[in-house]
Amino acid sequence: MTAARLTLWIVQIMLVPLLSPFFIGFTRRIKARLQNRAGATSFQPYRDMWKLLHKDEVISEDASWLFRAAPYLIFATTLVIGASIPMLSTALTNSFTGDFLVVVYLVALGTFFLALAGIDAGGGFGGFGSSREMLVAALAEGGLVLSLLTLALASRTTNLIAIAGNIGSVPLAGYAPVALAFISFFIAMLAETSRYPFDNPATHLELTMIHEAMILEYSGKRLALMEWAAANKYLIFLALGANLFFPRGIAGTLEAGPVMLALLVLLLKVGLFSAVIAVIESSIAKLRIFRLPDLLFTSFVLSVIALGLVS
Amino acid sequence: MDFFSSSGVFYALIAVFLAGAIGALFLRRKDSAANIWGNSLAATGSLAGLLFAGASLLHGSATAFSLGTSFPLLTLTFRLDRLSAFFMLTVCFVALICSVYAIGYVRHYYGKYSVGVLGFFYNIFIASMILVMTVHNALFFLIVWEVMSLASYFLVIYESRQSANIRAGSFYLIMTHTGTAFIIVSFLLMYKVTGSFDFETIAAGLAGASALMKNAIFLTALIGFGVKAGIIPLHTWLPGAHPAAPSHVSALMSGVMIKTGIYMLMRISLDILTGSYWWGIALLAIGAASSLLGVLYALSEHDLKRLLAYHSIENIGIILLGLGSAVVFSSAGMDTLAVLALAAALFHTLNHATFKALLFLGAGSVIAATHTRNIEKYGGLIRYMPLTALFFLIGAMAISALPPLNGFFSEWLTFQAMFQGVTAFGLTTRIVFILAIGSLAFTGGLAAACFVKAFGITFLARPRSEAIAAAREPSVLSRLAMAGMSAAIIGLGLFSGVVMRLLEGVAGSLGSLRGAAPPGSAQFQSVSIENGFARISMPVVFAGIAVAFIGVMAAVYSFTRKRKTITGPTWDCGTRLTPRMEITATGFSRSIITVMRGVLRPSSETEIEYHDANRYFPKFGTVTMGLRDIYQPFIYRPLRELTAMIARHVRKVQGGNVNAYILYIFLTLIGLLILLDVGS
Amino acid sequence: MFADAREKFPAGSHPANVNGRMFRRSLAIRLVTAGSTNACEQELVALGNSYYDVERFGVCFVASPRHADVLMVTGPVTRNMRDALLKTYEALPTPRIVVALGDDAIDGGLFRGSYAVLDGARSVIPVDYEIPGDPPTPTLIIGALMSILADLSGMQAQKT
Amino acid sequence: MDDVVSHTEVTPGETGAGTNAGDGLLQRQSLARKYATEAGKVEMHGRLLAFQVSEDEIVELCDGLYRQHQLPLKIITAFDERHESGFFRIMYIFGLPDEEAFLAPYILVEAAFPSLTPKLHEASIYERKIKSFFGLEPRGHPNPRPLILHENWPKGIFPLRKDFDWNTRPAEARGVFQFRKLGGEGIYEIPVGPVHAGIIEPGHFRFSVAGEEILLLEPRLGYSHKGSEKLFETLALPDKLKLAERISGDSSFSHALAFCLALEDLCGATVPERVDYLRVVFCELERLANHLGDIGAIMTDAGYNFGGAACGRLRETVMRMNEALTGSRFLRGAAWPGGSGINPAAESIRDARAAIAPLETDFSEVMTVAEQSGSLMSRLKNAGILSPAIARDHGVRGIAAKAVGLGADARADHPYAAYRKLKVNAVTEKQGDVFARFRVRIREVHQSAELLRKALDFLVGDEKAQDKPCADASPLAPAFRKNSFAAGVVEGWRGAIVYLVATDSHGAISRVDVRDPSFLNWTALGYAGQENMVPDFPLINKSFNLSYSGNDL
Repeated sequence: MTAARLTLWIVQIMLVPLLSPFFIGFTRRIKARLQNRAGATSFQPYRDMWKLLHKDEVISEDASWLFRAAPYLIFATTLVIGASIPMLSTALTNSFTGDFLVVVYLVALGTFFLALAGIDAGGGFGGFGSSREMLVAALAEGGLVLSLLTLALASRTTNLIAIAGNIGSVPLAGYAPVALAFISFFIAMLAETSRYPFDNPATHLELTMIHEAMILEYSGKRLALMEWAAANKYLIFLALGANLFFPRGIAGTLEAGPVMLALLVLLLKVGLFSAVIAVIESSIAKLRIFRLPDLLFTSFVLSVIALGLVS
Repeated sequence: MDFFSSSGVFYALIAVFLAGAIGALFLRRKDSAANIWGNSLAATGSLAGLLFAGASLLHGSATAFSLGTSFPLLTLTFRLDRLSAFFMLTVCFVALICSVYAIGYVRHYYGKYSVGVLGFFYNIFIASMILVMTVHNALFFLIVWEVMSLASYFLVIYESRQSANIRAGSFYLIMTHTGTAFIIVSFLLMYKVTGSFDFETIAAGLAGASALMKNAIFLTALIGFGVKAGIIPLHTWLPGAHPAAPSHVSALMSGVMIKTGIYMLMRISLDILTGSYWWGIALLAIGAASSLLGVLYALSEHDLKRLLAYHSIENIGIILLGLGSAVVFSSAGMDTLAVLALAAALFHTLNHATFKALLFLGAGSVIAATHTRNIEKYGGLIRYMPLTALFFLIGAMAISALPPLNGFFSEWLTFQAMFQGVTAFGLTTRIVFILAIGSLAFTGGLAAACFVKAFGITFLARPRSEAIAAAREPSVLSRLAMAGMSAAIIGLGLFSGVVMRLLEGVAGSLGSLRGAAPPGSAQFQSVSIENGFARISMPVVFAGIAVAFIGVMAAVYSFTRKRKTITGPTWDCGTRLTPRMEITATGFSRSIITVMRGVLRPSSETEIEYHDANRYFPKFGTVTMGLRDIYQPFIYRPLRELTAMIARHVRKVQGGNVNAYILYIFLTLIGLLILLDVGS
Repeated sequence: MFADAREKFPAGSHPANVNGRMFRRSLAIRLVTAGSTNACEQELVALGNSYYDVERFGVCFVASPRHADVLMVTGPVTRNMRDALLKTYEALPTPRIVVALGDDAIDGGLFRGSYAVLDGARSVIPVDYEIPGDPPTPTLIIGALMSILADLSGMQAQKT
Repeated sequence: MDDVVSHTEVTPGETGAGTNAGDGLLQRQSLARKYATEAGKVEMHGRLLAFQVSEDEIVELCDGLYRQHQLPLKIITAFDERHESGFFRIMYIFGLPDEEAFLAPYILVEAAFPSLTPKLHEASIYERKIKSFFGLEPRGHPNPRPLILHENWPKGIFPLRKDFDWNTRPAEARGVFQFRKLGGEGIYEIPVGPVHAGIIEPGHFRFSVAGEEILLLEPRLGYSHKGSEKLFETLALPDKLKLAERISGDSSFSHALAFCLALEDLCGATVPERVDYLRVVFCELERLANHLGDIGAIMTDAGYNFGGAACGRLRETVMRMNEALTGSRFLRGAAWPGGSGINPAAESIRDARAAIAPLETDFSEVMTVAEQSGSLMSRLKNAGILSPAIARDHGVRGIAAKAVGLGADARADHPYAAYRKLKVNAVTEKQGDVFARFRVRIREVHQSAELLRKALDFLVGDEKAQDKPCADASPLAPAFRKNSFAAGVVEGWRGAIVYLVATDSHGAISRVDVRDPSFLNWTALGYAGQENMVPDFPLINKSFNLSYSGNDL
C-alpha cells in the first residue's frame, strides 16, 4: 500500500464524520432562508455536538446494555459504510466491503439497533418510532436494492466504487434506466435518512416523529453520537446519490490535484442535493403515514422498470 | 478420516440412537435417568454422525454400502454422496446442540410428562432423519420417511394435556400423509418408467422419459415434499405443529426436519432429473411467495414459537429462490451459475438450521422461565436472562441477514445468483428474477422488522407481567448449547469463504451439474463471483465493524471520561409509566399488516357496552385484532368440498372423517396415474 | 448590553458545573408550562418567526428534556403540575439551567396565594434566572437569553 | 307582575345601548311568560330573567327550553348561598336569541340535584364541575367523575364553597386516575403530556392503540387549574379585570370584554358609540392574530413549512398592530367597564386602517399557494371528522361548531358593542374535518378584515370624538345591583365566551363563573380523534386549538 493510498484512505474514513454535521446544518440553513429567516449557521450542529459531548448523561433505569451500546455500534456502521462508498477517487478500490449489498445491509444493521434502542427504555414514543422506522425501512429496501442493482448491471459490477468508475462510460442510451433508478433511489434515500415526506426532522410533535422518537431518551455523549450517526447516514446517502448517478468530477487516480478537485466537486454536488432536499421540505407537507408505502412501492416499481430496460 | 466415513461408524451411530431410544423407554420410571440416557446418547450419536458426515463430505466421492437380504427388492442400500453428507452434517450438528440443550431443558418436564417416552421418540426422530438423508432406495425411503413423520407427530403431541397440541398434531398427521401420498405417486411413476426403486438406477433410467412423465414426477414430488418443507400454501400445519413440540424438538423440526423436503426437492430436480425451465420458474414463484408471506405472517404473530415457525416458511422460501435459480440456470445449460445458485441454497439451508435452532432454543428458555408463549406478556427479560438475550439477539441478527453473521452471507449469495439471472436472460425471465430479487429484499427488511419486534418486545423495556421478574437463565448445559450455536453462527459468517468452496463442491456433485466450473473463488476469505462481478470479504466486514466500534468507544471515552452518567426514570411526559404503556407486538407490526391488508386481510372487531342510551358513557370496550384465514376458505375448503363432491357422486360414500379424506386423495391420485399411463 | 444576567435576571441559585465554552451559541430549551395563561407560550412561539428567528443565535426548543440544557418554566406552577415539573427537572442532564419566564413563574403573579398554585417555580425547583414580564415580549426574551448565554460563558472566566 | 322582584328597577337608558329599554322590559316580561312555567315568579336582573323551579320540574323544563324552544344553553352554574338562604342555588342560563336576554331557571338544593345529563348530554360537564367544586351530587348522572381537581386534592374539600378559604392549601392526597381501559390482546396506551414536546399548554392525552389507529382517546385536563373562579371572589375589582384578561392569554380582550359586559349590565352603565367600535376593532384584531397563528400552526404541524412561516410572519404584524394601538401585544388593559381602557391615538388608528388591505392581500397570496398544495390538502381533508350529531350533543361552540354547519356566533345571535350595527353572518362549513376548521378560520380572517375596515373607517371618520374621553379610567367603583346576576357573552376567536357574575347583599361581586368555549369543545375532541391515525392527531388537536387555561380556570 503506497503512502498516497494510505493517506487517501485515512482522508476517506475521516471525511464522512467530519463533513456530515455541516450538511445537516447547511440543509437547515437553506430551509430557514426559504422561510425568510436567517437561521443558525451551517456549523451549528458542530456546536451542538460539542456541547452534548460536554454534558452529563441521564439514562433510563429501564434501559439495558443494548441502549448503552447502540450509539457506538450505529456510529461504527456509518464509519464502515463511509469507507465502502465512492467519495473522492475510484482508484481507491475496496473489494472487501464495497459491495452494494454490504452497504445496504450495514445500513439495515444500524437501523436494527436504532429501532431496538428506541424500544429499550420503554417510553411512550420510542416504540412507536421503532415501529414506523421498521415499516419505512422494510419497504424502502426493495427500491434501494433494485435501484443500485440497475447501476450494478449497467456497469457490470456490484462494487460501489467500481460503479462510480464505470457508470460514466455507459452509453447515452443507457441513461434512461439510470435516470429511473435515480428517482427510485432518491425516494428510498428520503425514507432512509428520515426526511420529507417520510419524517420531519424539525418536528416537536412526539406523535408524528420517526427518527426523533427513537432517540428521545438519549442525552449527552450518546445523543451526540446518535445525531452524528444520523448526519453520517445523511451524507452517505447524499454522496451515494451524487457519486453513483452523477460521477463526473470523481478522481480516477490517487494524485493530489484530481483528488482535491474531486473533494470540491463532491462538496458542490452534495451541497446541491441538500439544497434540493431543503426546497422539498419547505414546499410540500409531510405525507400521512399510510400514504408512505405507496411512495415506496412507486420507488420499487420504478426500479423494476429501470432494470427491465438495462441492456 | 477414512475411519470416520466407514460404514461401521454409520451402523454404530444408528445403533447408538436405537440404544438411546430403547434405553430411555426402559428408564421411563426415573425421569432424570431417562433424560440423561436419552439425550446423552442422542448427543453421542449426533457427534458420531457429525464426524461421519464431515469425513464423507471431505472425502469427496460418494460412499455406498448396503445391508443385504436375500430378496433383491429389499436390499437396504445406503449411499452417501456429498449432498447427503451435507444434509446429514446439518442434521447431526443441530441435533448435537439440541441434545446437549435438552439435558438441561427437559428437567422442567419431570413429573409432568414421561421423559422416557420423549427420549424414545427423540432418538428415533433424529435417527430417521439421518436415514432419510442416506437411504438410496425409494421403498426404504418411504419407510424411514414414515417413521420420521410418526416420531415427529408423537413429539408434537407430547404435551398431550393441551388439546390445542392434539389438534395441531392431528392436522399435521393428515397433511404429512397427504404429502406422503403424493410422494408415493411420484415414486410409483419413477418405478413405472425405470422398473427400479433404487435412486441411482432411477436417475439413469429417467433420462429418456417423456417430458409429461418428468413433469408429473416433479409436480407430485413438489407437492409431496413441499408439504414437509412447508411451502405456501401447503404450510398450514407448520405454525401449529412446530410450536407444540418441546422447544428442542421444535428447533429440530424447524431447523432440519423441513429440510428433508428441500433435500429431496434438490435431489429430484437436479440429481435424479435434469431441471426444466418451468420447474425453476415455479420454484422461484413459490419461493418468493413463501418468503414474503412467511415473514408477513410471522409479523402478525405474538406467540413466540409460532412466530419462529412462520419464519421457517420464509427461509424455506429463500432456499427455494436459490434452488429455483439453480434449476433455471441448469435448464439453460448455465451450469456454473446453477452451481452458484445451488450453493447459495445449500448455504442458506445450513445457516437457517443454525440460527433457527438457536432461536427456538432461546425461545424454549424464555418459555420455560415465564410459562407463556405470548410475547405480549414478556418484556425486560434481558435483565433476568442476559445470556439468553444475547444468544437470541445473535440468532435474530443472523435471521435478519445482518452482517457480519452467516445469514447475511447466504442471502448475499442468493442475491448474487439471482443478479446473474437478470443479466443472463431475456425480458420475461429477467422480470421473474427482478421480482424474486425484490421479494428477497422486502423479505430481508420485513424479517428485520419482525425480529426488532420479537427481540424488542420480549427482552427490552419493562416487564409486562409479574411472572417475568421470576425468570431465570436456563441450566449451564442449555446455555452452553446456545453458546455453541452462537459461535457456529459467527464462525459460519466469518469463514463463509471456506464454507462456500465446500458447498460449491456439493452443488457441483449433483447429477445434472457434474463437471461445472466453479462460479466463484475464495482467497483469503475474500469471495469473488463471476470474474469479479461481486466481491466480498466477510472477515473484513466483521473486523471493520469491530474495529470501528471499539475505536469509537475508545475515542468517546477518552474525550468524555469526566462526564457523569446517572440513571433516572424513563421520560414520561410528567405522568407515571405503567407496563401498559409499552408498545406491544400487535401494535408494533400492525402498520405493516395494514399496509399489506390486500394479502393479509387483517380483521378488527370492536365491542362496547354503554351506561346510557345516548352511548356517550361506555362501561367497557374490547377490540380484537387478528388476521382472517384465507387458506381454509379459499384453498382447503374448496378442495375438501371438491373431493367430497367427487366422492359423493362417484362412490356415494359418506365423507367427513380423516381416513375417508386420505382415501379420497389416494383415489384421485390413482386416477391421475391411470391418466398418465394412458398418456404415455 | 446584557452583560450580567445575574444582576438583570437574578434568582436564588446558580447553575453548577458549567464549563464556559460549552454553551457558546448552543442552547437547547425545554419548556414546561406550569399553568401559564398561554400568553407566554404565544410569545415563545413568536420567537421562531422571521421577525425574531431565535434559531440564528443557536437557541432551540427541543422535544425531550434529555436533550435540553435549559428548563424554562412559565405559569405560577399549579398544584396539578408540581410533580410533572419536578420530574422534568430531574430528567434534564446536568449541567442544567432553570429559567422562570414571566411574572407568574417568578412568584405566582396575580395568582399568588391561591389554593391551586404554588407561587412560582422557585417553590418547587432551584431557579437560576428570572425573566420578568406579563408576558415578556419576544424582544425582551431574546435579550434575556443572550445575556444568560453571556453569563454562562463568563463563568469559566471567573473560575480560572 | 306583583312578584317581580323590586330591585330590578330598570330605567330607560341603563340597559345598555342599542334597544329601547322600555320596550325591552315589556318584551322580556312577555318572553318570561312564554317560557317560564309559572311566569308570576320571574325575577328581573337586567337582561337576565330568573325564576325558581322545583327540583322535580327542572329537568323537564330545561329539556323543553332546549328542544321545543330551541334555546341555546349558555351555562349551568352553582352558587353557595348557605350563609344567606341555607341553600345552594343551581342556575341554568339559556340564551334568548335576538332578544339580548337570558332566561335563567334555578333550583335551590342542599346536597344533591337532579341530573340533566341523560336528557341533555351537554349538561354533563357542568354537572361534573359542580360536583367537583361544590360537592353537590348530580342524581342520575351516568358517570359523574371529578373534573379539574386531581387526585392530589383531598376528598370532601370543595374550593368554591364559601366556607373554603381561598388561600388554604390542603395536604396532598394520593390516588390514581382511572382512564377508560380498552380490553383486547395487544392494546396499549400512549400517555402524552402534561409536559408536551412542543410549546403547548399542559394537558394529558391518553391514546389506546394497537398500531397507528386511535381506538380510544381520552383527554385529561386540569393541569392549569389556578383557582381563578375563587380568585374572582377575593381580588379587588381592578384585579378581577386583570384576572379576566389572564383566563386565557390569547383571548385577553374577549374574556375581559365579556366580564365588562356583565358588569355593565349589573351597574346599568352605557358606553359611548366610539367605545363600541373600539371594542369591535380589538375583538377582531385578537381574532385575526389568533386565526393567522392557527392557520400557520396547522400548516406547520402538517409539515408545510412555507405556509407555516408565512402565517407566523403575518401574525406578528397583527401583534405589532396591537402594540401600536394599545401598548400591549395582547390588548391588555383595553377592556374597561363602561368605556375603553385605552384610547388609541388618531394616527395609530389611521395606520391600522392602512395596514389592513396589504395584510389581507399578503394573506390571500399565501393561501392561494397553500390551497394549491396537494400534499397539504391531503393531510387536512378527511382528518379528524367531527359528526354534527356529536357536536350538537356536546354543545360544541365556535370554530368546531361552524365547521360542522352549526352556525352559532354570538356576534350575530347575541350582538354586543358595534356588532349590532355591523351585521355579522356566521361562517359555516359542512365537512367537520380539519380542512373545514381550517377553512372557517381563513374565511373568518377575511370577515375580520372586512369588519376591521368598517370599524376603523368609523373611528377615522369619528376623529372629532377622539379627544373626548371615552373611558372613565378613574378608579373603578361602580354601584352594582344587590343580590343580582348578570351574564356577558362575547364571541371570542374560539367561540362564545360566557361570564356569569353574581352580587351579594352588599352589592359586591360574590361569584364569577367563566365558561370558555373550550370547556365544551374538549368533550368532543376525543370523538374527532378516534379512528384517525396517531400521527394525524397533533394536526386535529391544532385545528381545534382549545384553551387549557380557559378550561381549567
